[in-house]
Amino acid sequence: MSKPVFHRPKYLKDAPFHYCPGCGHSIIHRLIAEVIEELGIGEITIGVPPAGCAVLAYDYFDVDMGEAAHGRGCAVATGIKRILPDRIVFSYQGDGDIAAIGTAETIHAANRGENITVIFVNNSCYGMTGGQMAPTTVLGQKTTTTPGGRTAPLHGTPIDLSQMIALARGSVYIERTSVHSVRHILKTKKALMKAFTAQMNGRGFSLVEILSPCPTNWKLTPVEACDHIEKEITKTFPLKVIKDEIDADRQGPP
Amino acid sequence: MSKPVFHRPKYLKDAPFHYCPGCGHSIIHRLIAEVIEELGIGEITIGVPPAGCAVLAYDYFDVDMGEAAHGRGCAVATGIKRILPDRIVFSYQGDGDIAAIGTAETIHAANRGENITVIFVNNSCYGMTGGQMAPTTVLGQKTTTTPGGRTAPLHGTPIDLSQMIALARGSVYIERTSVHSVRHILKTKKALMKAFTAQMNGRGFSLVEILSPCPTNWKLTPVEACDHIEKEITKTFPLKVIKDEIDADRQGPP
Amino acid sequence: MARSRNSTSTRRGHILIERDTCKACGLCISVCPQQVIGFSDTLNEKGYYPAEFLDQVDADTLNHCTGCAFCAIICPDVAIEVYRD
Amino acid sequence: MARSRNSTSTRRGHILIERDTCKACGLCISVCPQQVIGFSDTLNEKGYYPAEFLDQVDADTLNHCTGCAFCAIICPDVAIEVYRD
Amino acid sequence: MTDKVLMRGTHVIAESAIRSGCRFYAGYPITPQNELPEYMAEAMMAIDNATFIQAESEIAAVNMVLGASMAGARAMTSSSSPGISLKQEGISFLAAQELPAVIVNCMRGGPGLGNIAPSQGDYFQATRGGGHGDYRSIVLAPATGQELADFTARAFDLADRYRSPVVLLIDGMMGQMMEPVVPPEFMDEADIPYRNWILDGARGRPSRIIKSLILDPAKEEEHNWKLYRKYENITKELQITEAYQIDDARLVVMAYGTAARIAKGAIKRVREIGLKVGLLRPLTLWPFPARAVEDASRFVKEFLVFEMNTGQMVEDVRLALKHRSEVHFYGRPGGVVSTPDEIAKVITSLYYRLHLEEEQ
Amino acid sequence: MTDKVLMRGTHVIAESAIRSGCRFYAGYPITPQNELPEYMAEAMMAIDNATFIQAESEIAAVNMVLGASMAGARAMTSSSSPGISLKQEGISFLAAQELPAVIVNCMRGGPGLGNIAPSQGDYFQATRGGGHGDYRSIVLAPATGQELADFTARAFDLADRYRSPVVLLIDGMMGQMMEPVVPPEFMDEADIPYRNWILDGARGRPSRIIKSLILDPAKEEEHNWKLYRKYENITKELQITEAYQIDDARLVVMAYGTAARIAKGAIKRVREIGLKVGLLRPLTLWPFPARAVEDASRFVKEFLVFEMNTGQMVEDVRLALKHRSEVHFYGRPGGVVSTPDEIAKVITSLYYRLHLEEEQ
Amino acid sequence: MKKTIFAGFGGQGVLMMGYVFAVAAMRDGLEVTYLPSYGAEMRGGTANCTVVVSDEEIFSPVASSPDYAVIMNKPSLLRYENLMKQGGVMFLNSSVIDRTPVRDDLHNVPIPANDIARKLGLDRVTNMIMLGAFVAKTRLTSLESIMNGLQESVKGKSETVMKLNRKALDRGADYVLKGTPP
Amino acid sequence: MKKTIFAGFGGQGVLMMGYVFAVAAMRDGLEVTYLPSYGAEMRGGTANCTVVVSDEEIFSPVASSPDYAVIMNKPSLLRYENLMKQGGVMFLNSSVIDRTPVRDDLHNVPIPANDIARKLGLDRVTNMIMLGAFVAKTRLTSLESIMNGLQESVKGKSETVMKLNRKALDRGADYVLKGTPP
Ligand SMILES: Cc1ncc(C[n+]2csc(CCOP(=O)(O)OP(=O)(O)O)c2C)c(N)n1
Ligand SMILES: Cc1ncc(C[n+]2csc(CCOP(=O)(O)OP(=O)(O)O)c2C)c(N)n1
Ligand code: SF4
Ligand code: SF4
Ligand code: SF4
Ligand code: SF4
Ligand code: SF4
Ligand code: SF4
Ligand SMILES: [Mg+2]
Ligand SMILES: [Mg+2]
Repeated sequence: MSKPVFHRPKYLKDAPFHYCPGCGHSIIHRLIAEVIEELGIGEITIGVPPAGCAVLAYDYFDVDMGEAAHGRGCAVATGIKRILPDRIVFSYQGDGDIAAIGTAETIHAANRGENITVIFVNNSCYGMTGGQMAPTTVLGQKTTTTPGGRTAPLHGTPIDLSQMIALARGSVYIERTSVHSVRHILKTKKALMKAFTAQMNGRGFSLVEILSPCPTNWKLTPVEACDHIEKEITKTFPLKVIKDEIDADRQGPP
Repeated sequence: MSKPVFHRPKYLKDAPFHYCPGCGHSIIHRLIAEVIEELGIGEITIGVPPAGCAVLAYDYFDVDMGEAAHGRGCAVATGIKRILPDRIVFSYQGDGDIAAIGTAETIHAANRGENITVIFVNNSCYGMTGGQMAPTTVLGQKTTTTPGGRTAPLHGTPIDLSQMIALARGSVYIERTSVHSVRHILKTKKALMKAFTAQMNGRGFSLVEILSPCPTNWKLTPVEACDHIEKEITKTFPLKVIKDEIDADRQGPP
Repeated sequence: MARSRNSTSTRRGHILIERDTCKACGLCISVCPQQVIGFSDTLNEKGYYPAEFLDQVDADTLNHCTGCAFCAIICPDVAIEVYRD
Repeated sequence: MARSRNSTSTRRGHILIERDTCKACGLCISVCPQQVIGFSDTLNEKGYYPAEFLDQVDADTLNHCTGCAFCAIICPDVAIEVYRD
Repeated sequence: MTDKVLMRGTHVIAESAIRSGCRFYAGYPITPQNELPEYMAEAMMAIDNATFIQAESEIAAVNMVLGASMAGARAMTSSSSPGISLKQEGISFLAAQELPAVIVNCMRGGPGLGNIAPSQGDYFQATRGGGHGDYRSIVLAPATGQELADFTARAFDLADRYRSPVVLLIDGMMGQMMEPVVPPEFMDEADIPYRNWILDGARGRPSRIIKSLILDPAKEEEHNWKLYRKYENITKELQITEAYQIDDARLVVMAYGTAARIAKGAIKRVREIGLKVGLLRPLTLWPFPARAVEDASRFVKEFLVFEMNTGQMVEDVRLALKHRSEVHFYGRPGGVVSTPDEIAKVITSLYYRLHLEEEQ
Repeated sequence: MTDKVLMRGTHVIAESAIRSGCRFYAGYPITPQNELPEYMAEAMMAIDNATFIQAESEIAAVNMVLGASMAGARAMTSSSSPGISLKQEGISFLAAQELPAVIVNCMRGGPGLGNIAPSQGDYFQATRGGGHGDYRSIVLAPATGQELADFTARAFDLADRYRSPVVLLIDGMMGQMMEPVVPPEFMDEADIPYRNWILDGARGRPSRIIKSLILDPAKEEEHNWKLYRKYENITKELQITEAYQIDDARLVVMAYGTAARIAKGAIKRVREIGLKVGLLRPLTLWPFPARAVEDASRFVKEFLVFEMNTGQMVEDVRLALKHRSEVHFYGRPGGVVSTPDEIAKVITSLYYRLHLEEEQ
Repeated sequence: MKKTIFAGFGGQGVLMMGYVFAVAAMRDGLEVTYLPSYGAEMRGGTANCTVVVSDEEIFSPVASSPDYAVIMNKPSLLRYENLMKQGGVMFLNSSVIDRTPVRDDLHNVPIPANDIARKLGLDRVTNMIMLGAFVAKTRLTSLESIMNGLQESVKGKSETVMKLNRKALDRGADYVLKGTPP
Repeated sequence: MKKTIFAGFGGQGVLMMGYVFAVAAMRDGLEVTYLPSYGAEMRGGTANCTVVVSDEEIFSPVASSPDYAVIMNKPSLLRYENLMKQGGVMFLNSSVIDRTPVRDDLHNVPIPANDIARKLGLDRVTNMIMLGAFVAKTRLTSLESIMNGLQESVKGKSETVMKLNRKALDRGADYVLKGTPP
């Protein structure tokens, strides 16, 4: 008798994704839904989708979802969480959303130690608007606003927001993972588990940065895009636990 | 015959400061004016004052000055500098201005490596608006919006923006100094010299964070305020060169 | 369970691919350690040539599905269900 | 140069304080190694009791100004000029 | 009488908000409204489940309020002119997502950094929507301490009733001035009407979405007309004015807020010398009380609009009057506060000019 | 003919800006105007001393433009509705500091996140000042590819002439559509008028200050009236309209931008069946061409305003008409683009209703 | 005034078809507007553009009741059939469209474009085959103008590629004019 | 309707004076407005507030032509003298104001408040001395009301402090009524 070992998670609505073939957003959505299911928090979770390719995230997650303006996910999540401290609140943000226009909101939510979880999908470009340079675009990468490839003198260098957020004393858990291979997908899920659990335990601000393929704007096939993450993007954005103070005593001054 | 060993610097207009007795802004103004004079850049310098107690800085500096909206000093300075790359452009910003509302503009100007100099006056409160908590307010400090003293769980912890900016790859020189004693004032001047010189040599983004007494809002005498910096504030904001890559080779990827 | 004639090992699992959900990204194919997934040669409803499980009960594949679920884990469109036999 | 009668060392410098610019913050007083600055006991134009140089040519101070300029360096209101004699 | 307290305008708003069930405040310092967040900082600390956040910016503040509102709280933010400009995107989102919220604008002189003196330069921004798209905010213009109290309470009710942002449009003087005030009753939180749309976790119900992205133009149009019908409804239901001595008036002054107080003083003076002048004061700026203006125009042929700006509400007066009466304008922008005497002079000279023949 | 090129609207603006001496562009991606920064990214790279910056936000972009303008550059930014809301504080500063700048708003359906379809929901914001304080921006509303070219060039001239922000108000369709265009001539940079107010270092002259903080209300008032007089001047000098078949018209349609194109198509159709209908199209939205409207009202008693929103410009038409003619409104908000046929039907039914007796 | 909608799948060269036609018409001295579909939200969806050519001012560039449609795949047929003007003509890529239109007031011109293209050895010229057929039948411009338009739009393309394109245009034209089998 | 302006240096308790007076008047059943100067830009500058009391609705809380002024230092005298209503009364802290007003249509009431306060052993009650004098002379409220107002505004002040304040009020009143020397 066959035993199902992989099924569609409960908190993903039965709707086909609008994402491009091979898009990392889809994988990340599924992982979040799995984590919500496994932690049993589907009925107390409120999500905040971004303006970005994942703008329609509320069409997929079967939990309460409230839309934020571009970049303001952390501010909106802060408002929700403060009113409903016993609910689980996450914001889902692209790299443009979080590391450009939302820089201040994100850093300060982390600094306040808001007890929320942020999923930061780094696909090193503005996917939704057609592939412009993001603050995270790696050097040399061609985008529609860096037609000759990003160069440091002309466009600045890729920003490592997660490291900055790690300096914010209210952040407790920050990890950078990727979804370009099975192994990394599993690691990402673990990181998400850890982040949501930290929130459930009232530890403070957690963030998982996830490197995510955007085959369309990278002009690569999905398989090539995954390869590109492995070989190129991780050079600029190495995968690692950036901060883990989940178990630290955080009562006194830092 | 008496030899003058200390005179009013050339690029300070002959106007009395409107600052409170013992305010650090005044000292910092003078130091900047001295540096401008000593570097001989008074006729090619353009300054950008903040919204903050130093909003009237243009009444004191005898160089071209263009006002920015609260927090946007680095964006305005970027615009000026890109048009006039051979001029010297500095922005002068309070801790609220730069580390709260201006977080994104500052980090991204640093990240782009804008060849400008930022003077970041950290008096651990919003001086101009009457002494509210700033992102830099130290734990325990009483302000009008932390009447019981700042506590981490309620108000978050003091933010160390300079450290974050040091992570931005386009920044070349970042130092935190203070003006609470003669020795530190002299060190601050050296730091300012270094920052402006870096700009003159086209090295990129430089920033000097200066701890500055605000006797009025700290409700201390000027002398006590200086003492308070020495004994308390420097615990949270230790004085040091945070980053010095002025002489680093910055052509290739970081 | 019937096994294909000339395979050396046995099939320990199998997968179901929702043909019309698949967007032919090829990631499942790239990660299947047994190389028992390929592209179909007919279009699906969306207009893609979807992935197709090759190790059907009566198929003639060299390797066999182990039910490792790698394919499902990486499938962006949650088009694959995996079963251990 | 005339020196005060019972001082042990000589005055090597002196300062001028712009009385009406001073805001009586007291910082110069706190940093003067020779303790030759004090507060005036009459109000200035602004309404402060400004700082005042005690080591005048004919004053009777224990220590003497060295012209070190500490006072001027810390004076927020640029109210002090320093001279080496 | 004895339960009156002498309170600063900003404090009146803060205290009244709390009594009206406001449990979330986020703001950013800006003169002349700093005492509002300061009061909240202290007061909210004493209340269970109440939140005060000094946000990192006005933008963060308005978006926190948006989040709190989604989660079912009565929520408020406040600022002054430049800070309110920064909130425009957020206000457009509040309107689009039909989220209740109260926004206080304690106007100062502008544009740009301007100054911190009382002004009415943001009338257009408040009433026409400084943000993008077809939307409106309800705009209330109290003019006394007691009205600040009452209208703050009312603002929360209106926000809930219409699921709409409500702007309390005051100026630096209203914010700083103290007057005797009876604060509103403490509201029983149970009396806040049940909201069947909030996001609090999909327990025992289908999951909910609050959003404003509507990609299909036909559906977005539908949403726009839905909002429009709501706005029409509000326009019908919520036009508030105060009329002062207009029954026999041959000239009606129109002014709101601080300007209206001054105008009233001026009218009192000119009445003393026999001039038949009245005041029609809008307390709702949007919806603009066009009905009352139209009614007045039946018997008054001359209107004088007095604003602390270069002429903004005067457009609404013109629109309401449909050219049935003459409209004159007197304005003092930039934070200048006229005196009743000054306005009395303006009124008198206008009055005599208009009615010369008859007065002789 | 042969020098015509088929160009996308956003590209036309970008290319025309460069030819008009624009040497600084800062912007942030937002649909439907992304091709404008993309074009700039490529084109500016090829020009000496030209800067393209993809800013970290719309706010940063407008403030960079403000800096570049202070430093003497012809500078531009562009965005679409929500992004333009975020720029309101900056625009108020530009106006207050009297700095020239060109701001393109490629409007989309809203409020809130809305959609990316063509819309005209930001008319109030553009013409009334979505920012704080008493200020105005010049607002231009081209409707064809060629006008995009011509008005972009003109926008820079006007910005310089009046030291004022100029808004090019278009919509997603105008931005995306390609039409044959003759781009403006390359401007000789020497022809840009000398500016004696810029900040470029006080060499051989007294140092300069550009600011908008004016703490003294009396002086701020003076500044406000100074701006006001400038606005009055602009209102006198800069009212641009296109009139189409209005000479014998008994009904005049008023519409701008894309709506005006559609209205024109509709009028052509109804003219074929003998209806005397004309079009009066404002090309300047602020200053609103009140004179032309008033002139038309001498002989036309019925106006139909058609906008891609729930009714905004219609207020300006009413104000200009001073109730001399009847004003009707037809609107389609939310990104719906009407067809000429649809508008022809609206016109026809209105026309017959109004002129029934005479037509019989 | 004639409105044509070109519609198909993302990678089928639909926008190029419309653009080349628009340039050609412009060079013929006609008024012309070209309006592409836009918006990143339509990930992996259809692409379409509307070209209006006219000898007088064009008011609406929008595809309300187009006179012609060049339809490259089935979803596009479903989407645009209903919009067509009465009596309009639809050019259908019959290689991939297995369904016939339901409206009986339209003229349908089926072209097995993919098959013809494959014969030419290059799938990528499918769009040029359709365009050739379209131009030959509608005579809104000439194949020469199209070639000029092509030259103008894809500067720097090799001689060989241009020749192949010309061939494709001709094949498309021949197919509809002479019924030359693929 | 009576307008009073209280003006002086930052630390002289000027705002307190006005506030206590306003509370007292309110408790007397009068209409009242209190408008402080505000704005952080006036660092180290003057402080002032305007109190209007009236038995009918108050229109403008602004100090246009005040009836009374309580002036604590010289800069304030310079600033407000010109604003005064004709025939107005100015209460001058003659301990620090060495100059006499120039306008001859005003009544001046000099009170050596600092001196009296120093006699009481507390510089900080200077303002209460001025307030006592002001109330005694203008009779806009009573000293009892002022005490109640004081109680209400500075809750939790010790008995001793309140007594000292009362004393200060009385001394001020006595000075202007009976000419009691400091
Ligand atoms: C205020 C504002 N500015 C700009 C936009 C346009 N916009 C939508 S999504 C987006 C960025 C998308 O990039 P990212 O956040 O990296 O998400 P991705 O699509 O790559 O997942 C932008 C700029 C907007 N909606 N609102
Ligand atoms: C958009 C905007 N928000 C708020 C303000 C009000 N404001 C002026 S200065 C300031 C902060 C002052 O603090 P800081 O930057 O630390 O400077 P300081 O006065 O302490 O030197 C604020 C909030 C403003 N002018 N503009
Ligand atoms: S554009 Fe990139 S990020 Fe967006 S859906 Fe497509 S692949 Fe994913
Ligand atoms: S308030 Fe503080 S920072 Fe401001 S002038 Fe006074 S002492 Fe200086
Ligand atoms: S379960 Fe494993 S072996 Fe089976 S098809 Fe999937 S990847 Fe291949
Ligand atoms: S991974 Fe999923 S979507 Fe991609 S080819 Fe395999 S089944 Fe299809
Ligand atoms: S120069 Fe030195 S010794 Fe002389 S007064 Fe100043 S601090 Fe004292
Ligand atoms: S440091 Fe300057 S301002 Fe301070 S007391 Fe001395 S002289 Fe006066
Ligand atoms: Mg991205
Ligand atoms: Mg500060």
